[in-house]
Amino acid sequence: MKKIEAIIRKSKFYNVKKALHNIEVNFFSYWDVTGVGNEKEGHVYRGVSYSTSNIQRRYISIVVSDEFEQITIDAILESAYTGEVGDGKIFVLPAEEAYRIRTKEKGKTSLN
Amino acid sequence: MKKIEAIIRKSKFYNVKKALHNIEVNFFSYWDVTGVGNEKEGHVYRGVSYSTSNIQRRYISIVVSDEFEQITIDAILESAYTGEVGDGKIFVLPAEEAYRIRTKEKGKTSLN
Amino acid sequence: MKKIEAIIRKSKFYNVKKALHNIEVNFFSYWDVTGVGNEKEGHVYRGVSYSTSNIQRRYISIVVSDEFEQITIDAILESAYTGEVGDGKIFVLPAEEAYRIRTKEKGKTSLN
Amino acid sequence: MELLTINNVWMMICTALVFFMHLGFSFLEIGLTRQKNTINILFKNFFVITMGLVVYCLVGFNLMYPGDFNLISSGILGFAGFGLEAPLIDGGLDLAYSEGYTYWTDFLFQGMFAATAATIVSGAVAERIKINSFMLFSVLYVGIVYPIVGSWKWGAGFLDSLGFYDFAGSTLVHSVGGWAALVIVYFLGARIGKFDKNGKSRAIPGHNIPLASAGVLILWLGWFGFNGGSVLSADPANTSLTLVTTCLASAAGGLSAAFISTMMYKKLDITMFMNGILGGLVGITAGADQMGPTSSILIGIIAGLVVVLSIRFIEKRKLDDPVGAIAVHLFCGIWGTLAVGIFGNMASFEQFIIQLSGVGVVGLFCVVSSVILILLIKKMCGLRVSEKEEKEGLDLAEHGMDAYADFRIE
Amino acid sequence: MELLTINNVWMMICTALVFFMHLGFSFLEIGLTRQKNTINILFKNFFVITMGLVVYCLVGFNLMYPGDFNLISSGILGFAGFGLEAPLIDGGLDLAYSEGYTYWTDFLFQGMFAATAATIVSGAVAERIKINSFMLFSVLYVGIVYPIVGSWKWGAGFLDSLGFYDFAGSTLVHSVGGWAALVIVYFLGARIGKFDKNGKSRAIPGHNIPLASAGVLILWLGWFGFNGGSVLSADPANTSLTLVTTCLASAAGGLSAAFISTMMYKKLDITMFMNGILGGLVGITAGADQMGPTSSILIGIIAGLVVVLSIRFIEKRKLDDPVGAIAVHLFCGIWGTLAVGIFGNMASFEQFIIQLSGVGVVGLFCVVSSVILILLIKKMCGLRVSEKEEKEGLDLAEHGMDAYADFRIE
Amino acid sequence: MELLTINNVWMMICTALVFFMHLGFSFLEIGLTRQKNTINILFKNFFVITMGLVVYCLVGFNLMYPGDFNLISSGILGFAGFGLEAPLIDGGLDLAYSEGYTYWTDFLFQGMFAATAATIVSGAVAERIKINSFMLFSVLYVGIVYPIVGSWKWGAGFLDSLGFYDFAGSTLVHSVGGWAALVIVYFLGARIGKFDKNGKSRAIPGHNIPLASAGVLILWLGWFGFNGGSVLSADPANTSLTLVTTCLASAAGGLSAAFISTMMYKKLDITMFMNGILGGLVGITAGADQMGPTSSILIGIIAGLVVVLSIRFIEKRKLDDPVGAIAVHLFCGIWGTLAVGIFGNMASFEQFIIQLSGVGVVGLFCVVSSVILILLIKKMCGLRVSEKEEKEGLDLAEHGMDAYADFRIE
Ligand SMILES: Nc1ncnc2c1ncn2[C@@H]1O[C@H](COP(=O)(O)OP(=O)(O)O)[C@@H](O)[C@H]1O
Ligand SMILES: Nc1ncnc2c1ncn2[C@@H]1O[C@H](COP(=O)(O)OP(=O)(O)O)[C@@H](O)[C@H]1O
Ligand SMILES: Nc1ncnc2c1ncn2[C@@H]1O[C@H](COP(=O)(O)OP(=O)(O)O)[C@@H](O)[C@H]1O
Repeated sequence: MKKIEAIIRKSKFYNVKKALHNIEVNFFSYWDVTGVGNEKEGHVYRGVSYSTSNIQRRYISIVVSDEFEQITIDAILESAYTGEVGDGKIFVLPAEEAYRIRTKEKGKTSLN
Repeated sequence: MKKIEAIIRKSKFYNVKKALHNIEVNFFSYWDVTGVGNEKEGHVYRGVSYSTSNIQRRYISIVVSDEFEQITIDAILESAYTGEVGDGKIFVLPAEEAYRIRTKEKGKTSLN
Repeated sequence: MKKIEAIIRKSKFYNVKKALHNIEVNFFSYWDVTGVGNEKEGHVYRGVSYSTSNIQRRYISIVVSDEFEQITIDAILESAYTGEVGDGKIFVLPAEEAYRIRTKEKGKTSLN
Repeated sequence: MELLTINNVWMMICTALVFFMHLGFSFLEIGLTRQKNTINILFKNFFVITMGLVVYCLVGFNLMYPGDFNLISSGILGFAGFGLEAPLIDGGLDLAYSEGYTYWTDFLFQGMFAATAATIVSGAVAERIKINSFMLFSVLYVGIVYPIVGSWKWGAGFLDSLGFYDFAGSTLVHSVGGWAALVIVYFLGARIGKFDKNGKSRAIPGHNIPLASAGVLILWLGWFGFNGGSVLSADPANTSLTLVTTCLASAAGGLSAAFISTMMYKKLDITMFMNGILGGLVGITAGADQMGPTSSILIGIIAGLVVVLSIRFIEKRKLDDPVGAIAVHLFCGIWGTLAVGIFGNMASFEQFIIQLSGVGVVGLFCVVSSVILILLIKKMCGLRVSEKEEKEGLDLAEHGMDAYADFRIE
Repeated sequence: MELLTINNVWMMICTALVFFMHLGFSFLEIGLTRQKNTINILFKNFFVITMGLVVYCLVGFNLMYPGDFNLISSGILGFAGFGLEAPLIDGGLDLAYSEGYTYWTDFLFQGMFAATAATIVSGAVAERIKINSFMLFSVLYVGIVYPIVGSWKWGAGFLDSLGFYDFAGSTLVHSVGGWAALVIVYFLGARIGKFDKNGKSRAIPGHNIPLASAGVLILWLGWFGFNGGSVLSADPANTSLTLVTTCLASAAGGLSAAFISTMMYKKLDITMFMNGILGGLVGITAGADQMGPTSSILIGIIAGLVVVLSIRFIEKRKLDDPVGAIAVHLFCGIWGTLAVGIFGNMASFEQFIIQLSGVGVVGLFCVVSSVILILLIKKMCGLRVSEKEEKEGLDLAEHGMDAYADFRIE
Repeated sequence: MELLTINNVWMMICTALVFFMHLGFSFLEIGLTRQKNTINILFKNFFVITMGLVVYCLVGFNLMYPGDFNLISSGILGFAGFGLEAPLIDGGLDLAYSEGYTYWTDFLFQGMFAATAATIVSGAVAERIKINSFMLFSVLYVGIVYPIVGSWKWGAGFLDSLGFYDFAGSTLVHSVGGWAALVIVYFLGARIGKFDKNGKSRAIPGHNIPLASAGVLILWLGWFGFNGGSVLSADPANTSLTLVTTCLASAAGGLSAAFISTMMYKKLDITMFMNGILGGLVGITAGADQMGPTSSILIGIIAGLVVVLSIRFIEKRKLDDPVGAIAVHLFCGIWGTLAVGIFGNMASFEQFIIQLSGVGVVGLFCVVSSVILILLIKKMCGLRVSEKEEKEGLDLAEHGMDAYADFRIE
């Protein structure tokens, strides 16, 4: 089992969700984070203009079985892409076990 | 060491917290996420009624020593349960090390 | 590759960010969480005074290559420190792979 | 004619200000409750003001100002018929109706008051009542109970003959709302999690203190109309005195509650400051035209104390009132009514006893009618949402909507 | 002199209340849209009220009240010159200008109305229009189109001679704004994600319902001035009747829309409650001084129905109006104008036909001018932001600012 | 009698509107600051309005309107005794007190102004001042400094004899508040993180721009009363002219600041739009009854420029004013006072010099007294919270409460 974490542009979320849906990954959680990276955003506030690398992003967390790893990653790579600095990252972490609370079952079948 | 991530109903949080407290797991972090899964929620907005699988959930992250793994999982499985679709998931990830910032100690004793 | 997760005081975030910057770790994501731990905060609301161990904290997530692990941890240990209960924790998790969406490259070079 | 015109302008402005209090109540209530019940509270408030006006138009007004108490004489119950019937003369409105306002202004000003009484209940029962039951209750309360009580004094009924004094409604509006709040809160029970196993009260912080504070300032503004308009004309001496006593009592109430609670809890608790201001406003309402600056300040200071102590007292009794409506409207309403016998122009032991009787009679009637109504409604449709609905929030269960949703459809 | 003074006081208060409607519109619009476009909407609203007053001072007022229609006679087009020119007598303001208000009050009251028309557009085109294009359009609309239409009736032009009746502007203000909204929404296209591939409408929930609700109550308050001030004096019978009909229609509109939509969708939809209240207000506006309580309630009830159905109808046509401005201001504006021929003192088949013609003439003129203006502006600077900007939000793209940022710089 | 009644109605309404400005200030200040200090700001604002009224009742009013300057003659210092003493005749209020208002209205209107001066300070010192020190300072400032300055002009003191003109308080209210703000900001130092090591100013974005914008519109509404009421009667020509000049200057100020800042920073900065509107309002305040439409627009345009430049200037001096109070109230207050000598009926070189002297004298007195008070307070209880408290937020440290907490007890 793998945990796939993707940090993407908020404006690409809908796309990514559709792409995941197409490969039948309909199970994930997401939340909004602030990302620090290469991208800069121009701001102005009460006459001070400044640029910040703190940018709102969406964090998607999906736990998949090993055989779904690559196809999930590819789907995100494709759908979150704009080609401009700030498209985000995907990280893969090992996961040992998963449980579905409703049925108490564990293992692969509990993932969806 | 293990990192246990539980995605639960917000309405069950108080229960889960109490259950963790009972097994003396008084150390964790949580935040609110949107979950996509099997559960659907009926909504209506300005005359459009729709159902969405994007549901507010609470994300709990606990790092425990190996011997606490199962008892923590069991506590959550028990206390977050309603039996209806949408009860949530528990994921277990390996964790390599933990530090307490205040004392700079590392390892098991830094967990609580 | 390692995923370093630090749970720190919100009031120390600026310090930590500077410290990470100094060791050239300019890439991370963060969000606000509620932490349950040893620290207690005194509150009062409509005549009920109470103390809670649910405290607002900032969660920082950084994926680094192995050689950066220790230096990153040390930087956070130093910069997030006040010596009082509630300074927070650092956890280290193994990470298997990282991708940069913009270039689709993977591995170490995709981290920054 | 000029005088009527100017009086009527003042009364219309006061009507607008009392109307605006409904925004104040909304902000206060949603600010002091949890996010997951926000839509529900707003919906109730919208319902109360819209239904209140329509029902008061259809029955309330003519029950409250029946003229000759044709149903039960001696000033107890009368009804002048359904709907509004403007007095006409030569095809136009008869302006001799009153020196202070026209028939239409009279109705609208009174209608805004009526809706207020029901809104007071709304805050106290928030976060757990079934919305249908609440709506049913408020229709009946605004349509029947409130106007009957009102007729006893403002409709020239028996309380008026007795010499009972209630300038702008410490008892007739605020306590009437407060008693109903108390009864329903009792039958409804506390929100889940409000009291621990040992019965100790726990804080359930509201989700938007800025809006709650705005609500308080808007209510204060509304009170310019609530009390200022209760002069029922623009008489310069009376109206301006009334505004001064109102503002000073409000200010003193806030300062006193803030001071006392800071002494007690060592933190500067803004929610007590807020309730103290409101307590001062309710407290001065019964005698706003009978006091001078000093007595208003004293009334306010005591109202601040009353609020702080009664909030405590109420919670000790395991009654759960999320916004403090009972403390503010019922307890300070009683205090204000009694204060007319203690301070100001009318102060006398005799008057005090009359005031006390008025409080008692109104209280009894409101409690009894509320109990009857609420038990009936409980039987018919139940009072309280299910545990699941309460935990998930009423917004989702009853409205299928989030108060602060954003871009959730994707 | 006393009468002028009191009339003028009333008119100034009404002016202040109409001004305050701009806060109502702001809250309503930002509440019903997404967080990422909040600053943009606020900026537009600030622009509309500030620009509106200045432009109306420079050209609008004298185009709307030209006196003798010196450009195209028969009451079609006139212009009394740039800027304001107060009538003087002995070096002081000539108070004989009108019994009901001074020259200055007249200008300011009318100026607030003018800005309102442009604000109506702002909500409908939110979340995707280029701000420069919007600003350009509103300057021209407030400066030229609105005052020309206004002159036809309120400036004593040909619609007035025809016997067309529009007390406070169901047509002259609300429909004028609504037609422009309709045209621009048509040319602009829907927000990304509003309709799926099959053309089915999808919900894009707004981000702050509490503020949206507050907006509705503030607008209702503002309508005390909008309709109450349209009496153009403080005449006690007329002003107070107007307030009563306004409030009853509003209440009935809200209740009816809430009831109907609850029947249709099984959930208590507060956004429909809100739109129903506004629909009732717009609906009564044309005949607020001609109705009694019963007809106002009926007009409100029907307006509530009109709102619910027209929101549906509009979305079926794939027109995307995030706040329901077209349903509320255009459809209920038309309904209200026609209602003058159906209910109340003026009801007659003849009047109905006149009202219908008025609706038609104004509609035609507004649509044609809006189309011309919008095509011109499209050519000059484009209408719609880029897809990227829309997705990331206009706040970032055009303003470089977050509505709820906090401590982001460190 | 009719005339007094109507004048008094107008003055009471204006009083209510000035009161309402306190909500405007609250919204503006919390909107432009960080979430962690929200409760603190609200608490300060509640304190200022409640304490302000009580203190002004106890000492301020009789210090500001002492009658015969019994302490230091030549119109410098007088005191008519503690508390309020209404003039009576035959046991009732003596209505001959003034043609424009009763004694009570006079007090309340002036009391609302007094509280305003302290509120101006509150915004500038936000996010780092010790609340006790702030409260102490405002008691003394509202109770002593403000009324003494006021007595020089409005209490018929020496500035009045000199021919100094300040219609509604560009200097007497706004600059008086602004000077104190400047002094305390200087002694307090900047918020942590406001300036980087090189002294470059950094943005610390506020957490709720929608509320800040609402604050601006509410303040604008309040100014209808602030300036309109300063006519001290309902005189139709003067009041209505005043409202027109007020609104035009406000509109022009907003447009000009928005335009200039957009030119300078290439983004449509709504915070500058907001400050420009407020700058225009402060700028017109000194001469609102002396200007025509064109001069008001010009005064507004220049005020917009003053705001944009002075915000910059202030930050360059490393003074940290989170809400722009110094730029708006002090700089535009000075500009407005001088403008009386430049534009409108009173324009003359001589008048300009008198205005300049007035600005100087008042400035000197305010700065000196503020410095004395603040150094005293610093000695007694310190000025600034600890670094830890500032970083964690004043809400936690001083109030133990979160502004937007929700269900945190579990
Ligand atoms: N090593 C990392 N650990 C955690 N988050 C990261 C890391 N690197 C990048 N991110 C996240 O990814 C986002 C996009 O990365 P950025 O460097 O700006 O763009 P790009 O990947 O196109 O160079 C950042 O804002 C941050 O949230
Ligand atoms: N594979 C997964 N990865 C991440 N989060 C998941 C995953 N599967 C489920 N979740 C989370 O768990 C929540 C509950 O799951 P759901 O499928 O709706 O209910 P059930 O587990 O009862 O079938 C989802 O809303 C989502 O937040
Ligand atoms: N085992 C854990 N798993 C996840 N989060 C933890 C764990 N232990 C502590 N934390 C987080 O760290 C924060 C600080 O820890 P706390 O115990 O209060 O202070 P200290 O580390 O100084 O004893 C907590 O509020 C919580 O968010």
